[in-house]
Amino acid sequence: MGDTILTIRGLTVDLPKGGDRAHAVQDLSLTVGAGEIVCIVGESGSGKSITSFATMALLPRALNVSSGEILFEGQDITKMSEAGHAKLRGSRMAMIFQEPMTALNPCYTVGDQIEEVFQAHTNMPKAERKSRTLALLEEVRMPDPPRIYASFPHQLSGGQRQRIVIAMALALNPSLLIADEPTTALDVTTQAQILAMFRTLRKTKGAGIMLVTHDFDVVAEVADKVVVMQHGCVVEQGTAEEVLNRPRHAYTRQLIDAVPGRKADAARSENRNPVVLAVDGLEKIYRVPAGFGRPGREVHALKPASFELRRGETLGIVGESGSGKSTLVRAMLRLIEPSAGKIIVDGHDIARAPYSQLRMLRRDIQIVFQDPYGSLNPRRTIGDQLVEGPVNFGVPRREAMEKARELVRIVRLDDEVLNRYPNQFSGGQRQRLCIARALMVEPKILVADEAVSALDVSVQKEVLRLLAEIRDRMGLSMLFITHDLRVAAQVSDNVIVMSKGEIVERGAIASVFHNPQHPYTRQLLEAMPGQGWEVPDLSTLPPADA
Amino acid sequence: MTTATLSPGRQMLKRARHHRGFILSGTVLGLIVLIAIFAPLLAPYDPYKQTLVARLRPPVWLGGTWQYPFGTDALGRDMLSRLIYGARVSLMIGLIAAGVSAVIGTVLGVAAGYFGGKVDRVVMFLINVRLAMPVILVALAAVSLLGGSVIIVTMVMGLLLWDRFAVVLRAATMQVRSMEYIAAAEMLGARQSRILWKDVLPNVMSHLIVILTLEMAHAIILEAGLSFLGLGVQPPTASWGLMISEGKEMLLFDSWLIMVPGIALFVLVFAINMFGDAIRDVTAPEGRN
Amino acid sequence: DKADDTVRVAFAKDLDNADAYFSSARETTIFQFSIHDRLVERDPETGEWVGVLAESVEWIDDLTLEFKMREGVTFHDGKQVTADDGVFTFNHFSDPATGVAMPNTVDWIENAEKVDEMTFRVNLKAPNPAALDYVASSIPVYPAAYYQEVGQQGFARAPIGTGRYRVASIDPGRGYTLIAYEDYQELGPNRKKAVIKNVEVRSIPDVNTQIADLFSDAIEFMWQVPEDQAQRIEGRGGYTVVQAPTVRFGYISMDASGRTGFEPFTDKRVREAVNHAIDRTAVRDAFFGASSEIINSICSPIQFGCTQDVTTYDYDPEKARELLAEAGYPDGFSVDLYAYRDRQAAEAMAQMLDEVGIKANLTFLQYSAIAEKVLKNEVPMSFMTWGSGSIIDVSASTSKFFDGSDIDDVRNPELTALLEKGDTTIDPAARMESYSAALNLIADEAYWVPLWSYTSNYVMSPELDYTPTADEYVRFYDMSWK
Amino acid sequence: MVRYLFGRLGMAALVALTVSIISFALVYMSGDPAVAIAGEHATVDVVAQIRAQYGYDRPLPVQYLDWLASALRGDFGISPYFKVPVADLIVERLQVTMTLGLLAITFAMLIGVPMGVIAAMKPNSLIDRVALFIAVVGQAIPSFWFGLLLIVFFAVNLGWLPASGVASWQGYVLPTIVLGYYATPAIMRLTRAGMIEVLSSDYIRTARAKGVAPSKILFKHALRNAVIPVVSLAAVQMGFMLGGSIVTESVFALHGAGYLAWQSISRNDLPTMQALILIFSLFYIFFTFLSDVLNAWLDPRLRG
Ligand SMILES: Nc1ncnc2c1ncn2[C@@H]1O[C@H](COP(=O)(O)OP(=O)(O)OP(=O)(O)O)[C@@H](O)[C@H]1O
Ligand SMILES: Nc1ncnc2c1ncn2[C@@H]1O[C@H](COP(=O)(O)OP(=O)(O)OP(=O)(O)O)[C@@H](O)[C@H]1O
Ligand SMILES: [Mg+2]
Ligand SMILES: [Mg+2]
Repeated sequence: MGDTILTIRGLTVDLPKGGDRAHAVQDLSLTVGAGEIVCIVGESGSGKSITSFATMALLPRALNVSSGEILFEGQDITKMSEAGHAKLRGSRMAMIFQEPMTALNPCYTVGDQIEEVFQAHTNMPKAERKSRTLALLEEVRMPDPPRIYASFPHQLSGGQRQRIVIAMALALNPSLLIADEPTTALDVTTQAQILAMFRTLRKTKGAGIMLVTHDFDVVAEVADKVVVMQHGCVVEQGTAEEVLNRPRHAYTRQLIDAVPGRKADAARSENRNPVVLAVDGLEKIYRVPAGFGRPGREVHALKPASFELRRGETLGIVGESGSGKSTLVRAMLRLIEPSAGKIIVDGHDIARAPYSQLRMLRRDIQIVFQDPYGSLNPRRTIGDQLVEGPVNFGVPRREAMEKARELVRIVRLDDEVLNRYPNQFSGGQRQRLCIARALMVEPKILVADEAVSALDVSVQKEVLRLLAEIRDRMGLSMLFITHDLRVAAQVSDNVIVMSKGEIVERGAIASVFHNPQHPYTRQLLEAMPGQGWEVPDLSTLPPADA
Repeated sequence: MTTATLSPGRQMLKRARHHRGFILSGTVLGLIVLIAIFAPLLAPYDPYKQTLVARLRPPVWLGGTWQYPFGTDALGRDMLSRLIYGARVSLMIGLIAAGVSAVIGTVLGVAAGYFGGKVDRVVMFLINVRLAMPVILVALAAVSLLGGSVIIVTMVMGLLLWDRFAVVLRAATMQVRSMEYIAAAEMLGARQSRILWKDVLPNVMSHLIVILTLEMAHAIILEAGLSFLGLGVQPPTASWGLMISEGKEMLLFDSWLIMVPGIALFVLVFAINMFGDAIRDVTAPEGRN
Repeated sequence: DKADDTVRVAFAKDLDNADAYFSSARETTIFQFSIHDRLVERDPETGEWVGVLAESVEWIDDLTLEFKMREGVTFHDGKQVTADDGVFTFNHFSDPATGVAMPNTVDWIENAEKVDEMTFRVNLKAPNPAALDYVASSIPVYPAAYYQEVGQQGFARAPIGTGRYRVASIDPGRGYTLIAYEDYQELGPNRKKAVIKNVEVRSIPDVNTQIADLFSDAIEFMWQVPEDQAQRIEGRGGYTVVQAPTVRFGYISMDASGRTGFEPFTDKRVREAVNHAIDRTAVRDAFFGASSEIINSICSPIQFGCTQDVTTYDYDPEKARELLAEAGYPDGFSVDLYAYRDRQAAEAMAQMLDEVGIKANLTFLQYSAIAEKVLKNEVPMSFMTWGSGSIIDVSASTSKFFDGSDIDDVRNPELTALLEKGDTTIDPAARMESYSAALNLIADEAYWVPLWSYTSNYVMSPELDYTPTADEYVRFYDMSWK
Repeated sequence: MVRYLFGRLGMAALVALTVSIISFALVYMSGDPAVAIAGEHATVDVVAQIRAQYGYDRPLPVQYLDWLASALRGDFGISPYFKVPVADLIVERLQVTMTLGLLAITFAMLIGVPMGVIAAMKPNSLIDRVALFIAVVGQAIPSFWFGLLLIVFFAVNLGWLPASGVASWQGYVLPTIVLGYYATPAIMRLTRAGMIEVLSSDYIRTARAKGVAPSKILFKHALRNAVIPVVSLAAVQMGFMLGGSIVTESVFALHGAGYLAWQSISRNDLPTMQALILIFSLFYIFFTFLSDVLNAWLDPRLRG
């Protein structure tokens, strides 16, 4: 594996007073060798990003390294001047960030922004800078480099932008590349390409790569070494093989245990219950008005879609970002006006219902949204928001409150929470409250639009279990929207695969996943990282460390 | 962690109690409001009582006597009493004008932000028209055509200062509109009026209050400007702006005549502005800058 | 300043129109006096009429005036002045179709006719003793050919005359500059060349700015300085502060005829009450300085025919209240009091009225706006001043108010007749008698409230020498350096 | 880009048209314009004659269209007070006001933007607090009061600058400060807010990670993005300034369009008033349009 490029020893980064804890990172030590990919995993807030920023000397102003050293090629980063940092950054060490959409300056062409690296670190003539830049674009497999060179960031897709950032990072063959969740915002297919790029990089350039992620599949796909963090501390590190298959620390085990199994629970019998929801030819065309900015155009966000949902059935809808999943759901609930089609619930067509009737029809069909922070009104108490539905449908407030208490208990919270405000809850708790709120009006159908995507894996697992339990207990039908195939596999009976606004494949979960028909589905499944890794059966392992 | 956090209201209170600007400006404003309310009790003289033989008496710090601590004006009226009563007029004009603007601007802004589409385009158009009209000029013209009673001056300003409310509340409402709790409320069968009242308005309230303070300050300054040009509140009503205007005749010689109301006006407007900033810090610390 | 022989003058108002016939503003008349010669002027000592542009003037009969023009006088463009110019001027501007700004200054003219190359006659419609006063103040002779060529607007942009100064530039709204006319001929006793070469007039609306400019040596001359400020400037030392009497006087009008539909003032007792309610001396002392005179008649004491020997009403609020009660207003009443200047005096008087029970709602408007309201019968009471166009004859003041026309507040035919008799009689003694009768009638009936005559404060830099006149016209050509 | 600007242009035209209707209507609210023009000594006949002469006896829409048609040709009628064409009057006075407006906005930008940048570089530091304090103070001082104080200090006490008029360039100094300072706080605050946001944005982090020099980050990457909303604000402020110059011009005796506006209002000079309201609006519309163009140049996303 060659020489050690980066050695972090006893790194502690203080948090400002009043933070969640005293140190963002505490007594952290790790090494990255040449040609080695080190993955840092851990739940949100565990200090992964802070570690990478500290290494780049890009820590936010409020945070300071209070002790420890960061040796990069023998020099201690923490003792260097700002000018010294600037000299290293971009040439010897480079970094890729999570958010490709905002990582590039909107005012300059991407060519210009890549060239800046050469400008800052070499005195190449302009012509050479340009040819080197074009070569780089080629290297990160951009189509038509001269065109891309002259493009502005907003003219590129997320995946393309992320590749521009990678091109910048690779421009001067750095010996260390730090990537902080570089693929989280991208869909699986793009993610697969970028991960592949990292692997090539390690091989051809011999660079050391520090990859921050919370996705164990990604770890399984590329990592040589794994560092597991919790609350700012390293709880376990070792080779990928060891950590993934024989985790020793309890926390690592908890994380791995929460990764949904790849196999569908095959056992569910075929559903013969009556149809509760029938969607027929539902379609949505957005008209982006002309004038401001672009010419007027139409976005066919949802091409005619038809499906049925039976009582007690869970229908998964999967597809990558932008494939029209949310559009489908929102049009179905008439949160946006559908352009065409029918939505039959209980013999009534939601698509044509007048507004007054629509209110009544919506009783039967409720939704839980993706963002646990945005779906509760911060200025109203939980109780007030829970009784909103029943009160609107004419139930006396007292009675509704009674019911709210009961439901809060069902989602395993204390009924004292009714007097509190949303900001007093964590994301997972909020999501449970949203579920409770949706159930208050006793719907027949529950729609969950990416209801668990924003949650940490362990919390995600809990919420999924709760949903399944409630579904079975109340005899609900469920529409479960997600881009995570593993999650879909875990909860659904049947699944619909969407691509570019179109349903490309449907069927029972097991048959779709094991025998995909449509090329897109196949592509999607193949792009899933960590194919070679199965979540180990943790119960067979020796007892965990503390 | 969950039980330790406070409700939004309490959090605000806590932040307010630790916010120096809030306490300072709040105290100053509170004092001025109290002075305005209890003017009849506090003023040593009738503010309209002229004593022609006691004209232009200097204030105590310029060699005057304690009989007229802030001196007298060109009609021999006690400056202190006029200042105290003037607080009433200036505050009232500011409050009502800003209030009227707030109602207009909020209705337009919230409607535009919430309903979008055509409504939004119409409101944007109205905002543009309003911005294109020079405020001072139109206010002057209107006051000169309609006369300068306190009510007219206030209403004219009220009808002219709504643009910022509309712009800010439109943006804020748009943001709130896209929040999922609005969709959730729709799904729970809430009527639009209820959503606007219960979900939208409370969440744009902090913006509303901040703009309200800014526009109140703006209205007070604008009224002073109109008075200065001779087309604001008509004498003998004592607004601070009018007092400056009356005193400007003697600016070069008896400068306290404009310094006293000028400083009062400055302190008031300064306190209101600072209070607005403080409210923003307290209600929406993330929106600072 | 003295070094570049330029006197810089601040006026509060700007030159609204450089064509004197189309403006009633004093600033325009001052401008007119600078660039035009008057035909005749009254000798301040003897009161006799002396020719300036005219060599002589003569009453042929009660209805005919003959002017003989001087030889060798040229307009600023070098052209000779002839009788033709005079004939054109009188005929053109007395034609109602021309629509001059102050019709009363020319409406007595029937027509003008040429006698010979340098002589012309003016025919009157009726005998008019004040005719020459109008000629002197408001009828400058215009260059006929030039005026007809460039038209009214062209003339207003680039006016020429025969006066001591010619126009160097006019910057509408901002001011103008004058240069002494090199070819000005000193013929006759009243034709003296201007002393100071350049005059720069700037309009600076704010008196403080004017004073600031004075103190920073940016101007040498300002006038109409309020009393308070004038006193302070004088107290500062160095500057010359002159208080000169003026023809202007102040009065409170009341609608004694009920033409506005406002009842109370039709009762004489109410009008008396108002007269008793106002402490004129106190207001005068506070705002105008002791040299301004309390008047008893609705005219300026300087004016011919303005007797002060009439019934007077002393300050007696108690009596005022009694009179009001007698008239059936024990609790007083409320009235709109219009005013356009001297805000502080107006407020002081409003308060005095208030004390006897008359709630006066003071409404401040521009002069023209009040005039418009007067015309529309909307002004029951006003505090106004009148400058008589600086004509020192009662026919220019009292006679204008009570002429029985739309704007007459009194509409007493007897009064109108008395005044008209005075206006059209030539014999001074007989005129005096009619005016005296009229003014006594006004005072006895307490129609209006005569207040005070105004003085005007002139402030000059130490090096400037100028003696202001009572007619409130600033004569730049009389200015000199010390 | 062309399309974007066309859209803006359409909006601008519509706004201008509406403003023209409003300024036309405003004058008719005041009652009979003929009486106002006829002036002090007019009789009923004269008023009637003027009414006919100026066409005030025709139906309002006809009058409006007629007025608009002449206005488009640059003919706003004759000022009853000045007795000269309104257009001549305004053109002459606009020079002063435009000069003053441009100077003032330049002043405000030159003070406000650097102050905002400095404050943003160290948020909550002493410099930042001082800058914010100055901004709040600036917003709280009535401009006429400030103007008067400046005159007393600089013209009277020190004698450095003229108290009035614009005979020389020095005459513009104090009015520029008075007019400009009012826009400064807003520009400063917006610059500061923009800079703080931009400086904490991902692309600045990217630039730092590339090793770009700090000064270049500030000026090339941050300022351009932060200044985009400031440009729009400056345009709006410029529009306000033309109106605000009414006060400033009357304090400093500058005979620009602002003072003319005040004169025309207090003298009931309706055609001038009408024309000025319209012209000030058009300037505002023009400046916002200009800022749209400028922004489209600064921000490629707007070019579409
Ligand atoms: N600028 C900052 N100021 C104060 N605290 C911060 C700042 N940035 C991060 N923190 C705190 O430091 C801790 C570690 O944050 P860090 O961003 O490293 O987490 P992470 O592991 O990257 O999480 P995620 O997976 O959500 O990105 C958290 O408690 C966070 O609240
Ligand atoms: N208001 C809108 N106007 C125009 N286009 C829109 C609008 N909303 C969504 N779209 C487009 O419609 C398409 C489908 O969007 P949708 O939100 O349904 O995707 P999604 O599958 O839910 O994606 P994600 O996984 O990111 O939530 C996208 O291409 C999106 O850009
Ligand atoms: Mg992170
Ligand atoms: Mg979605």
